[in-house]
Amino acid sequence: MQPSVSIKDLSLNFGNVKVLDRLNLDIAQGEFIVLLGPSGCGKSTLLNCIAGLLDVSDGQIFINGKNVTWEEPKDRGIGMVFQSYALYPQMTVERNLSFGLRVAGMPKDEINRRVARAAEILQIQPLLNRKPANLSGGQRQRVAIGRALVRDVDVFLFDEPLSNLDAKLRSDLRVEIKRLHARLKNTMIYVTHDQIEALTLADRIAIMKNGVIQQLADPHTIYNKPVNLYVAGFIGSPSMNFISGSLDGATFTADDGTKIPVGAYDFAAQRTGASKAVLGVRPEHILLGDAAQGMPFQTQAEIEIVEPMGSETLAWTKVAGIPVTFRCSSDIPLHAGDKVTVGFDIARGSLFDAKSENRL
Amino acid sequence: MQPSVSIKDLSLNFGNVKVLDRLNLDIAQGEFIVLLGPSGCGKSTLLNCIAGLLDVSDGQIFINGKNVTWEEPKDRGIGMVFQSYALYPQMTVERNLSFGLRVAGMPKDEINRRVARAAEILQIQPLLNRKPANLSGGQRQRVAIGRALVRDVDVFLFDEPLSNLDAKLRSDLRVEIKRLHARLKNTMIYVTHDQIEALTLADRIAIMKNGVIQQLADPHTIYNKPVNLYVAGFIGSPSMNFISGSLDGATFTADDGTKIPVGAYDFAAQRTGASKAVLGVRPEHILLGDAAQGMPFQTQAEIEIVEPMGSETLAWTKVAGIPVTFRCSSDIPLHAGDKVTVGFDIARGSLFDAKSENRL
Amino acid sequence: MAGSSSRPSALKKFFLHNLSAKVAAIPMVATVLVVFIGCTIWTIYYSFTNSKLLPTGKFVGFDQYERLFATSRWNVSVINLLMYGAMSLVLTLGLGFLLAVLMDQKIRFESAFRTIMLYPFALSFIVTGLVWQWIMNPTLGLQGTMRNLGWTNFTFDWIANPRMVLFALLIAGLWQGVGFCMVLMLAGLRGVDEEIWKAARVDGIPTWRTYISVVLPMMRGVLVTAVVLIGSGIVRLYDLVVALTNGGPGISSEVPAKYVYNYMFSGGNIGQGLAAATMMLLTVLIIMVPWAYLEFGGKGRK
Amino acid sequence: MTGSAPATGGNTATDPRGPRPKPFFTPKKIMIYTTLVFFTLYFLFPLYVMVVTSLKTMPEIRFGNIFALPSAPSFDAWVKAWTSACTGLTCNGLSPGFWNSVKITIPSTIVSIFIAAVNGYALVNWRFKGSEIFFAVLIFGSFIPYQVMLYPLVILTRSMGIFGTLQAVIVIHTIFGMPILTLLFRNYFASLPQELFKAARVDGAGFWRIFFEIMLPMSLPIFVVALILQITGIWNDFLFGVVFAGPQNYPMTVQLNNIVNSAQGTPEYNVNMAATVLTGLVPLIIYFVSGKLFVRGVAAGAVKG
Amino acid sequence: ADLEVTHWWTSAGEAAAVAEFARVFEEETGNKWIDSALAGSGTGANPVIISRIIGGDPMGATQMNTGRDAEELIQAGLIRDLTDVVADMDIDSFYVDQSLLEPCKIDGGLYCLPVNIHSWDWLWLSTKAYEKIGQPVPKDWNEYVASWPKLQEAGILPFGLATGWPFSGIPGVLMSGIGGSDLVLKINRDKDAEAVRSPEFRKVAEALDALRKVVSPETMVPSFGDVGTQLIEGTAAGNIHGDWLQGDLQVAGAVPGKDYECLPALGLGTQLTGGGDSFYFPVLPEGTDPAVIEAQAQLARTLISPEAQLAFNLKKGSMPIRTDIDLSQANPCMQKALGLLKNGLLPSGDFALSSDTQQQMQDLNTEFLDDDSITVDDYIERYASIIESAD
Ligand SMILES: Nc1ncnc2c1ncn2[C@@H]1O[C@H](COP(=O)(O)OP(=O)(O)OP(=O)(O)O)[C@@H](O)[C@H]1O
Ligand SMILES: Nc1ncnc2c1ncn2[C@@H]1O[C@H](COP(=O)(O)OP(=O)(O)OP(=O)(O)O)[C@@H](O)[C@H]1O
Ligand SMILES: [Mg+2]
Ligand SMILES: [Mg+2]
Repeated sequence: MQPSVSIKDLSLNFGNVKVLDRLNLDIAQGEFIVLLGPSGCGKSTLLNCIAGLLDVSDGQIFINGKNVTWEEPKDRGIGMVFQSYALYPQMTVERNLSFGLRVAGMPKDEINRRVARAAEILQIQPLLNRKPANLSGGQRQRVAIGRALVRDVDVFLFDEPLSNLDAKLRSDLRVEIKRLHARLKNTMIYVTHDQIEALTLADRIAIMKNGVIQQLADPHTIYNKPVNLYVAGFIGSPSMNFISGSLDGATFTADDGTKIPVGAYDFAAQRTGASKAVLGVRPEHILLGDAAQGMPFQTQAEIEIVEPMGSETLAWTKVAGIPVTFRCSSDIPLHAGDKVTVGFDIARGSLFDAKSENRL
Repeated sequence: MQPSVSIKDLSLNFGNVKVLDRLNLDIAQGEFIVLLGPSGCGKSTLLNCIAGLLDVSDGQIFINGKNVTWEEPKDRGIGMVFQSYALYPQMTVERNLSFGLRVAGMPKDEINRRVARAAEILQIQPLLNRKPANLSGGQRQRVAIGRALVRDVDVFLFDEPLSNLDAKLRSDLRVEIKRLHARLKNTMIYVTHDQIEALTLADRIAIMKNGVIQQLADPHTIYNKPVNLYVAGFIGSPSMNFISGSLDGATFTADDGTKIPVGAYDFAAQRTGASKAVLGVRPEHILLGDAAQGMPFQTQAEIEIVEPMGSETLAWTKVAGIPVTFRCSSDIPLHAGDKVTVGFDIARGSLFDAKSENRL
Repeated sequence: MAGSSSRPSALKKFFLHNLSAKVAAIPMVATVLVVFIGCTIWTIYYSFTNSKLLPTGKFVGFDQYERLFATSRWNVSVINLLMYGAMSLVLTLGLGFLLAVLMDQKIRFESAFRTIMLYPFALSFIVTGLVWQWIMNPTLGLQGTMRNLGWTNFTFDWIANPRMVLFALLIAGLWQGVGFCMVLMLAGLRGVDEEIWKAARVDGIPTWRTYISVVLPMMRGVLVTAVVLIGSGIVRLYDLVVALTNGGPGISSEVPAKYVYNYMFSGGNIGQGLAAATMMLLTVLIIMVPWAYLEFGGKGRK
Repeated sequence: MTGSAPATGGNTATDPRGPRPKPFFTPKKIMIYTTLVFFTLYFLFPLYVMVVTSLKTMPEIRFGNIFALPSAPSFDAWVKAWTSACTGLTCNGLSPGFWNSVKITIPSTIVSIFIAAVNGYALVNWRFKGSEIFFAVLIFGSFIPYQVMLYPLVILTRSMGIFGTLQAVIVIHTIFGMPILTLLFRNYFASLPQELFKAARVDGAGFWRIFFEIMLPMSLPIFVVALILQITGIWNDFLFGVVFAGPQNYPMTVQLNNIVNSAQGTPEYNVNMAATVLTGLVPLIIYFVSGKLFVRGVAAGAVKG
Repeated sequence: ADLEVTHWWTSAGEAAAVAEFARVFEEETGNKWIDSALAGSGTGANPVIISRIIGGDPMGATQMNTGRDAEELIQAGLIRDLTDVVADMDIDSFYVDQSLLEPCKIDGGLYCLPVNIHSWDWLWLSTKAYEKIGQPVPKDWNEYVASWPKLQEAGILPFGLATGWPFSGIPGVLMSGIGGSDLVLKINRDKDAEAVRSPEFRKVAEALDALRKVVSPETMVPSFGDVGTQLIEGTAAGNIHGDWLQGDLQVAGAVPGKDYECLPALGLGTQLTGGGDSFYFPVLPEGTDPAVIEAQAQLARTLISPEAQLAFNLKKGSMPIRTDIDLSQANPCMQKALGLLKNGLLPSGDFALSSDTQQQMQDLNTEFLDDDSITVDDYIERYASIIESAD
C-alpha cells in the first residue's frame, strides 16, 4: 500500500544550523506516529515541514503519493493542532471551526454539516457560540482539534497538543485522542516530549535526537529493546538503570568487580572476545525480597530513598556501587535504611556496547 | 515541641473575595508539608501570607514561636523558591546567591563561605560565573533554591518550583529536593498541583479546595483513606473509579443492580439503615484473570482501550455499567475487545456517603 | 524521482512565492531604498558640490567640509547638541524612570497624574517653545512677576543667559518628553515578573535597590525603544530651538539641524547645509551601527 | 490544635494580629506625593499660563503677573484667534486652517497606519531575504533630520506629479511615520503567538486574509497608540503641510505660525495664546480621552525590544 | 483671473501696505488677488516658495528680497522674463537708481521688479526718554553715544534691541554712517578685504563694540515691535532698525517728531544704503489658463504704477522706486530719506552679497554681540575672511 506520508532525504537549515539532515520517514495509511524527543531536537521543525509552514532546504515530501514539497499548506490535505491551541480569539468557536472552510469558499450548508459533525464528535455543541477566552484549556484544545477535523483531511498533525494542560486533563484528553483515532482512522503525526503520551498513543514511535531519528518502532519494542543507550535512557520514567563494566562471554563484570551472568541474554549478533559494555535494567524489572529469589542475579542492598507514589513505590539503592532505582508495589513497606535482597533477570535487561552505544 | 510554623485563624480577602477563611495549620520542626490542590484554591496565597508577601486580613502567623504577622519577609527566617525561578537576570549565579547577603551588609568572607556551601550542596560550583540566561531550566531552579539556602533560614517555602520543567527533569529534581531535606532537616512548605510530587515528597499533605484544607495527613493515609470524595478523586492518576449506588448493611447495590459485598470494609462509624453511597476503588486494586479469582467481588468485562505505558498498562472497561480503569503489569498481553474477569477487594476500596460526600 | 519535475524554478519561486507578501512590502522597500537610502546618497553627493540655491553645483571635493569645521557656529552647534543631548537623554530617562517608579507605588489618582504628565507630548514643539518663551521671558515672565511681587533678587533669565540657555531648552524639552518616557517605563515596570519582586522582598532588598539593581536592567526592551525615540528627537532638535530661543542669545543655543536648515533655505548654500547634514548622519551612523549589529547581526539568524 | 499554641500565643491586645497597621502618612508616602505634586505643577504650569493669558486683556498681561487669574475673563482673544486673526490680507483666524488640518490628518493617519501595520506584519510573519536589514535602515531613517529630505522629496513628488496636493502630503506623512510605527507594529505582532499565524495558513488563508481577519482584530491596543501618535504628529506638523499640501490645504499650524510669528507692532499675547491653545486642542482632547488606552497600547508595543 | 501671490509681509504695517497692492490690482485689472502670506521670511517662507517653484506648483507671483536669492531659479528658467511685459513703460527712466534693477537683469532678461526701497539706515530715538533725562534729542550718532551714561543712570535702556535677526542689520548701518560711502562700496561691491582691515572699518567695529556693551540679553525683548513700544514708552532711548519699524510705530499711533525722532544715516552720512523687496513671476506650467498668465503681466505693471507705489509705500514706511510721484503726504522721516536719496543709493549687503555670505555675516555678528571674548580685532579678521571668500 502507498504510504500516507513519505519523507525523502529531508534537510532543513536555519542559516548555518542544520536542524534536519537527510531525514527519511514513511508513514502508513491510518498509522498513528509519535515523534518523541527532547526539546530542540527538531520535532516541530519536521512537523512544520510536513505542513508546509517551513520551506525545506532539500528533499521531498509526499502525501498520499503526491509530491507536495512546494505546495501551500492548505493544499496538502493536512490539519494541524498546536500546543497553544492557536484559536482565533476574536471569533466564536463556530467561526473558528468554519474559518478554513469559508476561506475555501465552501457552500454554507456543507460548512454547517461539517461543523455540526465535528462538534458532535468532540462534544462541543454547547460551546459553539462562545469565544475562546471563555473556554477552559481542555475545551480549547478540543476546538483546536475540531478545526482540523472539519477540514476532512487525510493527515492530522499534532504539535504537543496537550502540554499546556494539567496532568489530569492531559490524561483524559489523551484517551479522547486515542478514541478519535480509533473512530476516524486517519493518519496522525503527533509531536510530544512526554513519553507516556508517546507510549500510550502511538502505533509507532520515532525517537529523535538532534534532528536524526534514532529508532522507529512500536512502543513495546522501543521500551523493551531500545537500539541504543540514548533511547534506553530517554524512554522510561524513572530511567533505566545503567551499570558500566565489561563483557566477556556470558559474564558481565561491573566496574566494581561484581559479576553478573548474562547467558540468558538474547544477543543481536554473535560476538567474541571481551569488550567494554553497559548493562541496563529497568526499575520495574528489579525484584525484591522473595520475588528476587528465583532471579539469575541477586545481591544485598540498602534502601536510600523511598518515594511513595500512591499506587506504587519508587526506591533508590546501590547495586555494584551504582545508584539504582527500582519500583515495587506500595503494599510492600519500605523505609530508608532497610537492607533488602534485590535481583533481576538479564533476559529482560539490555546490553550496550560502551563505545558505539548500540545494543548488543 | 514548639511547632515550626503555626497559622491561627488566618483569613485573607482580595476585596470582597474570601480566598482563605479562618485557616489553621501547625507544622512541626523539620517537617515537609505539601500544599496540594487545584489551580486557584489559594495555595500560593497561603504561602505568600506565611512569607509576609501578602498582608493578612485576619489571624496570626507564628514562626518558631515568634509572632511574625507584621514582620517584613526578610525578618521571618524564611526562604522562598518560585515557579518562574525569579532569578535576577543580569547578575551572575554567584551574585544572585550573594545579593541578599551583600545588601544585608554581611562580611565578605562569611558571604563567600555561605555561597560556597550552597554551591557545593547543590553542585552548581561550575555555574557560579554564568548568567541565568545561560542556564538550563533545572540549573536555574537549583540556583533559585540556592538563594534560599544561603540565607540559612529555618523555613523553606516552595511555590510550584518544578512545574516549569519537563517531566524527566522534574523527577530528577524531586529526588534532589528530597535529598536536600534529608540533609538539611529544615521545615519545608511546598506548594504544587502535581500529586506525584506531593506523594513522594511530603511528610504530610494538606489537600486544599477553595481555601479550605480538606485533609491533612501523611501520603499513605491520603491515598488509601481519603476523607471525602473530593480528596479521593483528586489524588491518584488515573483517578479512583467511582460506582454510585446504595448501601444497605453489608451489600452495596450499584445503580444498574450489580451487587457488591462490602462486609470486609472497615467502616469509620457504626451505621444502620440504607442510604445512597458511592463506592470507590483504585485502578491498581482491580485485579485481572487469575489474580481476580480470590477476590470477594468478580465480574466479566470487555476491554475497551489499552494504554501501554512501558512499565505497566492501563486498560479501560465497564463494571456495573460504569467506565472503569485498571492498571496491570505490561507483561500481561491485553487488547481492546478482550473479555476478561476482573475483581477487587472492598477492604482496599473506599465508601462515601452520596450526600455529605464524606468517607463512611 | 517523480517529484523533481514539480520543483519550481528558482526564478519562479523568487517572484511567485508569497507574492502578496512581496507586493505588500513594496511601500516599505521603496521608502527604504528611494527615500532613506536614496536621499542619503543624494545628500552625501551634493555635499561635495558648491550648490547654492538649487542642487546643481560643481564638484568641489571637501571644500564644504573644510569651511564647515572652520565655522564657529557649526562647532558651537555640535557642542550644544552634545551637551543638550547628553543631559536630555539622561534626564528624560532618569526622570521618566523616577516618575514611573512613583506611579508604580499603587498611588491614588494614578490616571490623573499620568494624563497630566503625558499631555505635553500632544503639543507641538512650536507650542512648547512659545509657552516657555513666554514664561521665561525675563521681563514679562516668571522673573518679572516674582520681582514685581517683591523678590527683587529672583533670577530666572535662562533664555537670555548664554551660559544657561541650554538649560532653558532642557526645561522645555523635558516638559514635553518626560511624560511619554514615563509611560514607556511604566509599561516596562509592569511587565516585570511579579515573582522577581517577591524574591527581592524575601531577600530583604530595599525597594529602591530592587528598582536599580534588578528591575532596571531587566527593562532592556523598553530602554532600547525609549533611547531610539529620545535619541532621534534629539538629533532632529530644531523646532523647539527656533520657537524658544531661535539659537540665541548670540549663537549660544544653535543646533546642527538649524544650521542645516538655515544654510539650505535662507543661506542659499545647499552644499554647506548638506555637508552639515552628512556630518549629522555620520554621527548617527557611528552610534547606531554597533547597536544595529547587536540587535540584528548578533543573533546569527539570516 | 489549640494545645500546640506557642508560648507567645494568646490573643492579647498587643499581639500582632490581622492586617499590619498602616499609618496614613508614612514618610515614604509623603515623599512620593510631594514629588508627584511638584512634577504635576511643572507639567500644568504652562497650560495654566496659556489658558489664563488667553483670557486676559493686553494691558493686564503687560502689567499684571503671569500667575494671576484674569480679573475679568474674556473670550475675545479666543474669538479673534478663531475667526478674525490676520495673516497677510486674510483675516479669517484659525478656522479655515482647522478644516484643512482635518482634511490632511484623516487620510494621512489612515494610510500611514495601514502601511506601517502591513510592514510590521510582513516583517514578523513573512520574513523575506533582507527584511531585517530593511527594518534596520528604516529605524536609522528615523534619525535623519527632516530638512535634509526636503529637496529630494520635492523633486520626487514632483516627478510623481503629486506635488502640492493632498496625496503628496499623505505620502510624506506615511514615509516619516513609517519607522516608528513599523517598530511598534513589528514588536506587537511579534508578541502574538506565531502559532495563530500558522493555524490560519493551514486553514488556507493568504497574506491579506490573515492580516484582515486574524491579525487586525487582535491589534486594537497598538492601533490606538498608532492612531494617537499619528493624529497628534500630523496635526502638529508644519513643514510638510505647508510645503507639500499646496496652498489650498494649508494646515492650522501654518495659520498659527503666521499669527504668532508675524512681527506685529505689539504682539497680542492673549490672541497668540488663544490660538496656541486652540491649535493644541485636538491632540490634547485625544490624549485626555484616550490616555488609558494609549498607555495600555504602549505597553503592548514597546516592551519587547 | 485668480492670481496667487505669496509674500511674507505679515506684520501690521506690512499687511496694510500689501493690501494696497491688492486693492489697486483688483480695481484696475478686474483680476482677483489670492493672498498667500507666510510668516517667518527666511526660515518659514523661503523654503516653501522655492520648493513650490521647483516642485512645479508655482504661485502666480511672489515677493522675495531683491538680490541674489533667485539667481539660480532664473538660470534654471523657472522665472518669467518680464522684458516684453514692461517694454512700453520705459522703466529705466523712472527707477530711482539703476542699481536697484541690476540684480533683476540677468543675461539680458528682466526677471523681477523691485517695488520699494527700504533702508536699514535709521536711528530711531525716543522723545520721551530724553525728556526724562532733560536733554535734547541727539542730532547724530556721536551725540547719541555721549548721552548713554546719563540714560543709564536714569534707568533707561540706551539701546533697545529685540532678540534674533534685528541685530544683523546694525553693522551695515554703522558702516555706512561711520565708515562712509566709499568704505561700503569697497567692501560690499568690490569685496575688498583690505578695506575691512582699514582704520575706517575699525571705527565701525569699535562702535559696534560700544553698542554691545550697553545691550544685554537680559533686556532684550522678543520682537522688534516690542522695541517700538519701548521707544514710545520711553523705557529705551534709541534703536537702529529698518524703515518698516515706522509702519509699526504708526499703527501704534505714534507721531514722528513728537513721539520719536528719526536720523537717517545716523545723522552723519549723506547717502542711504538700501535694498528692497522685489516681485518675481514664476513661469507657470503648461496648460495654465492664458488669463492667469495675462494677469501676471497686469500685476507686474500695476506694482510699479504710480498709484500703487504711492499707496503701498505710504503704508509700509518705505520709499517708492519711482521718482515721478508726489510724496508730499509722506511724513517727515520719509521726507528726510527722499532728500538723501537724491545723492544716489548705496548698495546694501543683501543687494551685493550672496545670501550665503549674508548668512555667514549674520552668524558672525550674532556671535560678536553675544560673546565678549571676541575682540574687535577678531571681529575684523573674521569679517575680512568672509569678504575674501565671498563670491
Ligand atoms: N526560526 C528559527 N531560526 C533559527 N533556529 C530555529 C528556528 N526555529 C527553531 N530553531 C532551532 O531549531 C532547532 C529545532 O527546533 P524545534 O522547534 O523543531 O524543536 P522541538 O523539537 O520542537 O523542541 P520543543 O520540544 O522545545 O518544541 C532548535 O535548536 C531551535 O533552536
Ligand atoms: N491579587 C489578587 N487580586 C484578586 N484576586 C486574587 C489575587 N491573587 C489571587 N487571587 C485569587 O485568589 C484565588 C487564589 O489564588 P492563588 O494564587 O492562591 O491560587 P493557587 O492555588 O496558587 O493557584 P495556582 O495553582 O494556579 O497557582 C484565586 O481565585 C485568584 O483568582
Ligand atoms: Mg516544538
Ligand atoms: Mg499559585
